[in-house]
Amino acid sequence: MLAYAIKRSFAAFLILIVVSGLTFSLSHLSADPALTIAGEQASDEDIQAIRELYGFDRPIYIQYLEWAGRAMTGDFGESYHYGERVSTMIAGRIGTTMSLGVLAILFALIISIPLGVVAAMRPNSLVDRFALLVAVFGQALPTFWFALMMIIVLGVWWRWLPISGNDSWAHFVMPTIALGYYATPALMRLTRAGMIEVLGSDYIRTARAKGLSPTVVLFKHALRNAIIPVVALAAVWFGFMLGGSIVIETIFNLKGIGWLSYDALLRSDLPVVQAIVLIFASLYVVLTLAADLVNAWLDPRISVR
Amino acid sequence: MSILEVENLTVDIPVAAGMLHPVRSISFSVEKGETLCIVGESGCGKSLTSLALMGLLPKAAIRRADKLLFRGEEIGDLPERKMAHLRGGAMSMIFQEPMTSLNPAYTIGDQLMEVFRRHVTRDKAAARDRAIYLLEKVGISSAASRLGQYPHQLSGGLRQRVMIAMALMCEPELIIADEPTTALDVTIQAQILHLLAELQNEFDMGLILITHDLGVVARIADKVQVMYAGRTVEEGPARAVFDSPQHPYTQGLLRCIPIPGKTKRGERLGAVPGIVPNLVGDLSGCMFRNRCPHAAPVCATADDSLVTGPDGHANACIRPEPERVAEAVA
Amino acid sequence: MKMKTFVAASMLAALASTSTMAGPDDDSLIVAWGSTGPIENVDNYFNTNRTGIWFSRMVWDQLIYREPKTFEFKPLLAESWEALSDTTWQFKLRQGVKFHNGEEFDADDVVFTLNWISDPANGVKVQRNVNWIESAEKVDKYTVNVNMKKPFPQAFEFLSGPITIYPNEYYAEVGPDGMHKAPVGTGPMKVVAIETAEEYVLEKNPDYTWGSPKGEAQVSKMVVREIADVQTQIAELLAGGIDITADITADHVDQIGGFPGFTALQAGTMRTGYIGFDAAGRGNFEPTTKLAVRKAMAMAIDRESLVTNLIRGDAGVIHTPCFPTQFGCDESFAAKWDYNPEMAKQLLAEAGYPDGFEIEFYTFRPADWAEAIMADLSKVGIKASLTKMPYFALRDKQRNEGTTPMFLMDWGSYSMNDMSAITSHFFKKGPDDFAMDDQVAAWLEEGDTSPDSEIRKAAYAKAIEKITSEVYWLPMFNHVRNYGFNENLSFIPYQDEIPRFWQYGWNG
Amino acid sequence: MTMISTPGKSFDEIAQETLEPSPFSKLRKRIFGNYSFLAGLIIIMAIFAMALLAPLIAPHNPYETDLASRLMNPFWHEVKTDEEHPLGTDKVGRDYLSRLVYGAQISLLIGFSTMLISGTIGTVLGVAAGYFGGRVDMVVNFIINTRLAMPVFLVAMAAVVAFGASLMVVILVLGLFLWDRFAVVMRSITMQARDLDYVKAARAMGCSTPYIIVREIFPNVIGSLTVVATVEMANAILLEAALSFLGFGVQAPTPSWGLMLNEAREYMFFSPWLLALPGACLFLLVLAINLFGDGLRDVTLEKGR
Repeated sequence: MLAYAIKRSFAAFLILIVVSGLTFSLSHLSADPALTIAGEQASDEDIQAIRELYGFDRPIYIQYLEWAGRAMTGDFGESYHYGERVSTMIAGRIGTTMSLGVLAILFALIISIPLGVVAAMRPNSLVDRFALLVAVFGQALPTFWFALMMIIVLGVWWRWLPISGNDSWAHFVMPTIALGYYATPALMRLTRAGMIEVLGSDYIRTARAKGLSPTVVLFKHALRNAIIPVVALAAVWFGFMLGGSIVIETIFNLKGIGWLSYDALLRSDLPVVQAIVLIFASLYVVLTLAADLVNAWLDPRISVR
Repeated sequence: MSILEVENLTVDIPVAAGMLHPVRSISFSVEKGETLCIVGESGCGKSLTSLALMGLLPKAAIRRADKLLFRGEEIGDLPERKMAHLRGGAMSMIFQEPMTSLNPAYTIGDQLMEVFRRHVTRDKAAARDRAIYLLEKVGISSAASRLGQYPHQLSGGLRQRVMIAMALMCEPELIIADEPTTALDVTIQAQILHLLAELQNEFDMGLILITHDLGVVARIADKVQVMYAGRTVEEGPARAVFDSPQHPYTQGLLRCIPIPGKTKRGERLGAVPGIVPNLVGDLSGCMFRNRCPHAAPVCATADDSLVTGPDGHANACIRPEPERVAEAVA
Repeated sequence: MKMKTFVAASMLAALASTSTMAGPDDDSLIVAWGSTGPIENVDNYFNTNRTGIWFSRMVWDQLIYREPKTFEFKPLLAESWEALSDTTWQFKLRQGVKFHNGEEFDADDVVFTLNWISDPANGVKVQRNVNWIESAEKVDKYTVNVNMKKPFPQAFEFLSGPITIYPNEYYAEVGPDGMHKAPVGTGPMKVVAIETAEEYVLEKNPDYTWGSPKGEAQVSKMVVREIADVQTQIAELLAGGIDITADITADHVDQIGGFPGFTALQAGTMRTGYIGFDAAGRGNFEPTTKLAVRKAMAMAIDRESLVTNLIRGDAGVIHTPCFPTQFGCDESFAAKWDYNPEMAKQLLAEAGYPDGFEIEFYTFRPADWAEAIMADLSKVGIKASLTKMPYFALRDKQRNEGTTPMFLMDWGSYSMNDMSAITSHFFKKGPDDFAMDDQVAAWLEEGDTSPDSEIRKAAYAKAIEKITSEVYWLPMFNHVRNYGFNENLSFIPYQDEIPRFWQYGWNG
Repeated sequence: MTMISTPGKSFDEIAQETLEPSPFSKLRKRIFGNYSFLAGLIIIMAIFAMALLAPLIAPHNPYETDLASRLMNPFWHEVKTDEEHPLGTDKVGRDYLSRLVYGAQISLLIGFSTMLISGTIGTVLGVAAGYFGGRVDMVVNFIINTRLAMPVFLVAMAAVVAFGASLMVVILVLGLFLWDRFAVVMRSITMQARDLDYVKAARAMGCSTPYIIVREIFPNVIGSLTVVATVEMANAILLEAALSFLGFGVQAPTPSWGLMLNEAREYMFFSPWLLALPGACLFLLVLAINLFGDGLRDVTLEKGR
């Protein structure tokens, strides 16, 4: 177990180095940070001075190593634009993004698991047809377009829900639906497939032969085994959703780190972009590890090697 | 009073091509402490018969029976909820596939105790004691520590022992074992059968053993029922059936196995040639006729009901041996 | 069943949210801005946002007030002033003014502020605003002398604009970070709460009763929400979440104006749009280095049609590389390039491009303006391919690589009514200069530093004449700012692109 | 090197979810007629034909501006319509119908090109990992994990900023990012195929590796490859739309549906059709590709079992 954890952590660490290295080079291609820091009216001398002060004149790998070294201690430097510490800025905003991500994945699971289960249990029923519609539409609906349509109808025409900001839970309803809906088809598909497979399995027959109530058979014996793959996929989707939060946060004016990364890209605020890429990547790595551990707990056959 | 009395049990399954008739009007009964063996080839309807008894047929299947008496009470029309209370309690079942019949996500202790706590008492400690007692009974060493293990940590033989223990948890009066040894190694097969027979004796239960292995039947059966294509073709006390098989199918089957003391060393084992017929649509006559060495045109139309002999030994051959002999003489 | 509950819950939520809705009912005003990004630090000296200027006018005051309609200079924190020399101004300060934290306003505050911001070590973001100040000295409690490094004719533009007066004791203690978290000034609104990039809560300064020409606040409470997306701003406006936005487009004005309960209007500003050409050949693109080509392009573009159809409002075609109200910006010296595609084709042929050429075209503004220009150019055979980039990335590319042969940009002159704020920025051979004309640079330098306004005007006139006849820039039009607001709001736009939000109250 | 083998459970789930036959095939048949696959194909062919024949179908040049007749209403409106422009005009007076027609070219071009690039990368990596196993598999796993850890959307935006937004850059960026599913699926299918008896036999007979991969393995993976290709094509089209929508995609005046959505946003509350039409086109195309892919999956599955 310990050896496994160490191996996984080492691999995760390597992944983060590669990802951050790539991003670092990419973002340094895009803009001269000295200019961004100096502001519009700076003279050439000012810019040169800043370049030397921050060490932008050194080879990029040295800059990267220095950045990575500090990043490991949680120090991502200062935002060129806001002048604030990047760690502070992200700490203040990550909550919004995480809430949105968690709400969205919960929404997706709450929709997709019951729908998938019912679809598996009662093929051709009305619910199953509804599930079909959800799936076919969900896969083809551009998220941002769906979000805009919701704003038009729910926000402006009917005035049911607040359109922008994050003051109350009501502000999260539309973003959650917009973001969560996209993950629903994949999760539902897997739930249904898993459920059909499990319901036809020998151990479910055993459970029924034991005279267990249908509820126990369904929830204790079938669902647990059927959602094992769903958990793993949900973790992957959670990662995707954090990425997708960029568009959604921008549309709904939710100032999480998705929005922050968009804003930072617009103004070439490299330390912020790098830090957020690294955080998204770390989240993915941690989440997949967590998903594997949860799986190991749900399914004792997956021994933690 | 029989523990189980079945009269004219029929199972129909609608399929794309029409109505499939996998079990057609079969009857039998099991007494306390008695072992009934149902034998036949794959697809003869014996597994469906067992599932029909337990009320575990697939949703699409239609079950009908003139009588389905368990402990003298009709269970054919019991609602699912009441049926569930019988299953695992007074009647339990052991399946063919020990490797997959246990839920991989729970410990065997959990799965053993679960059935006890459902039918007998919610008391966890009592369930645990019972589980340990039975695990020891079925020959599993250090039973207490096994409770915390997961199925994948056990071998196939051990799992089948666990399945047997599970079937015994609530002191059932009837156990239905559907080919409990097919998936196991030959050496372990013998152990498990021996165990089953022993436990049946000890707890004085009725046992229905479903198998295609006549060797097994010869060793433990009190009564034998031979099924072919959804019909009972021969039934009777084990000794009678083995000593003088009457139906050509039974005769064919018996030639396929070496029977201790009967088959001579070096003798060729027979085989039943041909394939099992399609059971979809309207069926009439003897279904074995296309494989039967003695088939005659009358076999296609005549009634194939069982005709019982004086010792309770019955068979369904339309042209029973005396007729065939008579023909041969004529 | 579940659906019903959900619907009911949503409706409740809506009721809850409407109870805090904007509107005249509770004497509050909710403003949305931020389409160009949030203010990074509301400390006036540490941001470069247009909205930073809007914010600063609410919270702080300058020494001098520039009347936004007539451009006259009037007393604000300074009651009167006189020139002691070419390089020294003496200001008599107003008495009885208090900062929001109760600190009394006097010479110490002015001296501290001016000396602090002019010290390069303190890193004020726009050095140009402050680097002309040599020092400030206290004469007595209400008299201050301001010394300039050299004669600086535009000094009042700065003293009435970007240079706001800070409380010395407070600022010395908290610095820019503290000022950002809890701004303190003398202005008509005082800050209750700051949430960076989210919202600012302000309330009326009850002590702003000393007769400031800026006037007292008209509402008791104001909330400013940073909303980057214009559509979201509009959605909020229509749904009643905000009362006013200044970020909308010309088409929105028609649309919102047609919506019952809302008013929208366009107001011309001094923000000057232009097409710049790489005449100096910084990016090694040959065609734009030829005068005939630049002239041809100038004549190929139908600026009138662009203004009438796309910009609208009271925008107009501009012929000067500066805004005509600005000091020195005399239109009569500018060469005018009327729309004449036939002539343009002819010039192109003469320049050796009878079949036109391909050119990269850069902008950061919405693409429709550029697209209309490209369509015009294609009619004379010039195929332009558009690259739309974020503002900062484009500036970066221009200044570092110079590989932008043609670009549609604009400049707001920091709302300063002096052409040095625009022309001198672009034509004095800095990193933004794509003409690199020594003569122009020299004339501009002369105009920027001469104390004599006649000499300045003459020097600027020469620069204008050369820039326009050489077509270093093709000046396009002045931008229009478009406002949409609740019809009950008493709103007045200003040409300097600074809405005075505190002046807007509720009718009736 | 052994340390970096981390094929988390999520790999399998991505592969499984992708290849899981549509649970709704029967239902889908009921709703969309007997052959939804055919329906998808017909829509795709129609859009394809529209793209190819755009110059014949489109009533106007999609680039031709006319400021005097800008923002004309579509035919169903009562005022400000023009028979010349059945679907009205956009904000610089270009014919909206023509732009929609030409938009098919862009979406299909992006979908196909991205799919080709990412398909090549992913297939090479996946087949190599699945066929050779061992260290090759470890390295490929690491690459896949690294790729999955990158927040695609954010990094794609950063890349577009770095290299400048253009059709070519968008295609390249998406192509270089969207190969993960190809790799994961190809890896798992190749692994199964490698253990088939006749493949083993071919190896035992000493056939060369390229021969085995091309002649024995490839026919086995081609079905799944096509399925993944449809998924990724739909994905690429949606991502391009999202990038263009945020202004990080193709450049104006390219008639891309995503960019049209971006431009139409300005009018979303007052001329919603400007937003609805390109959105619906996008939706229809992606829906058709999904239906087609689902149908293909069913066919592949039947053949495979």
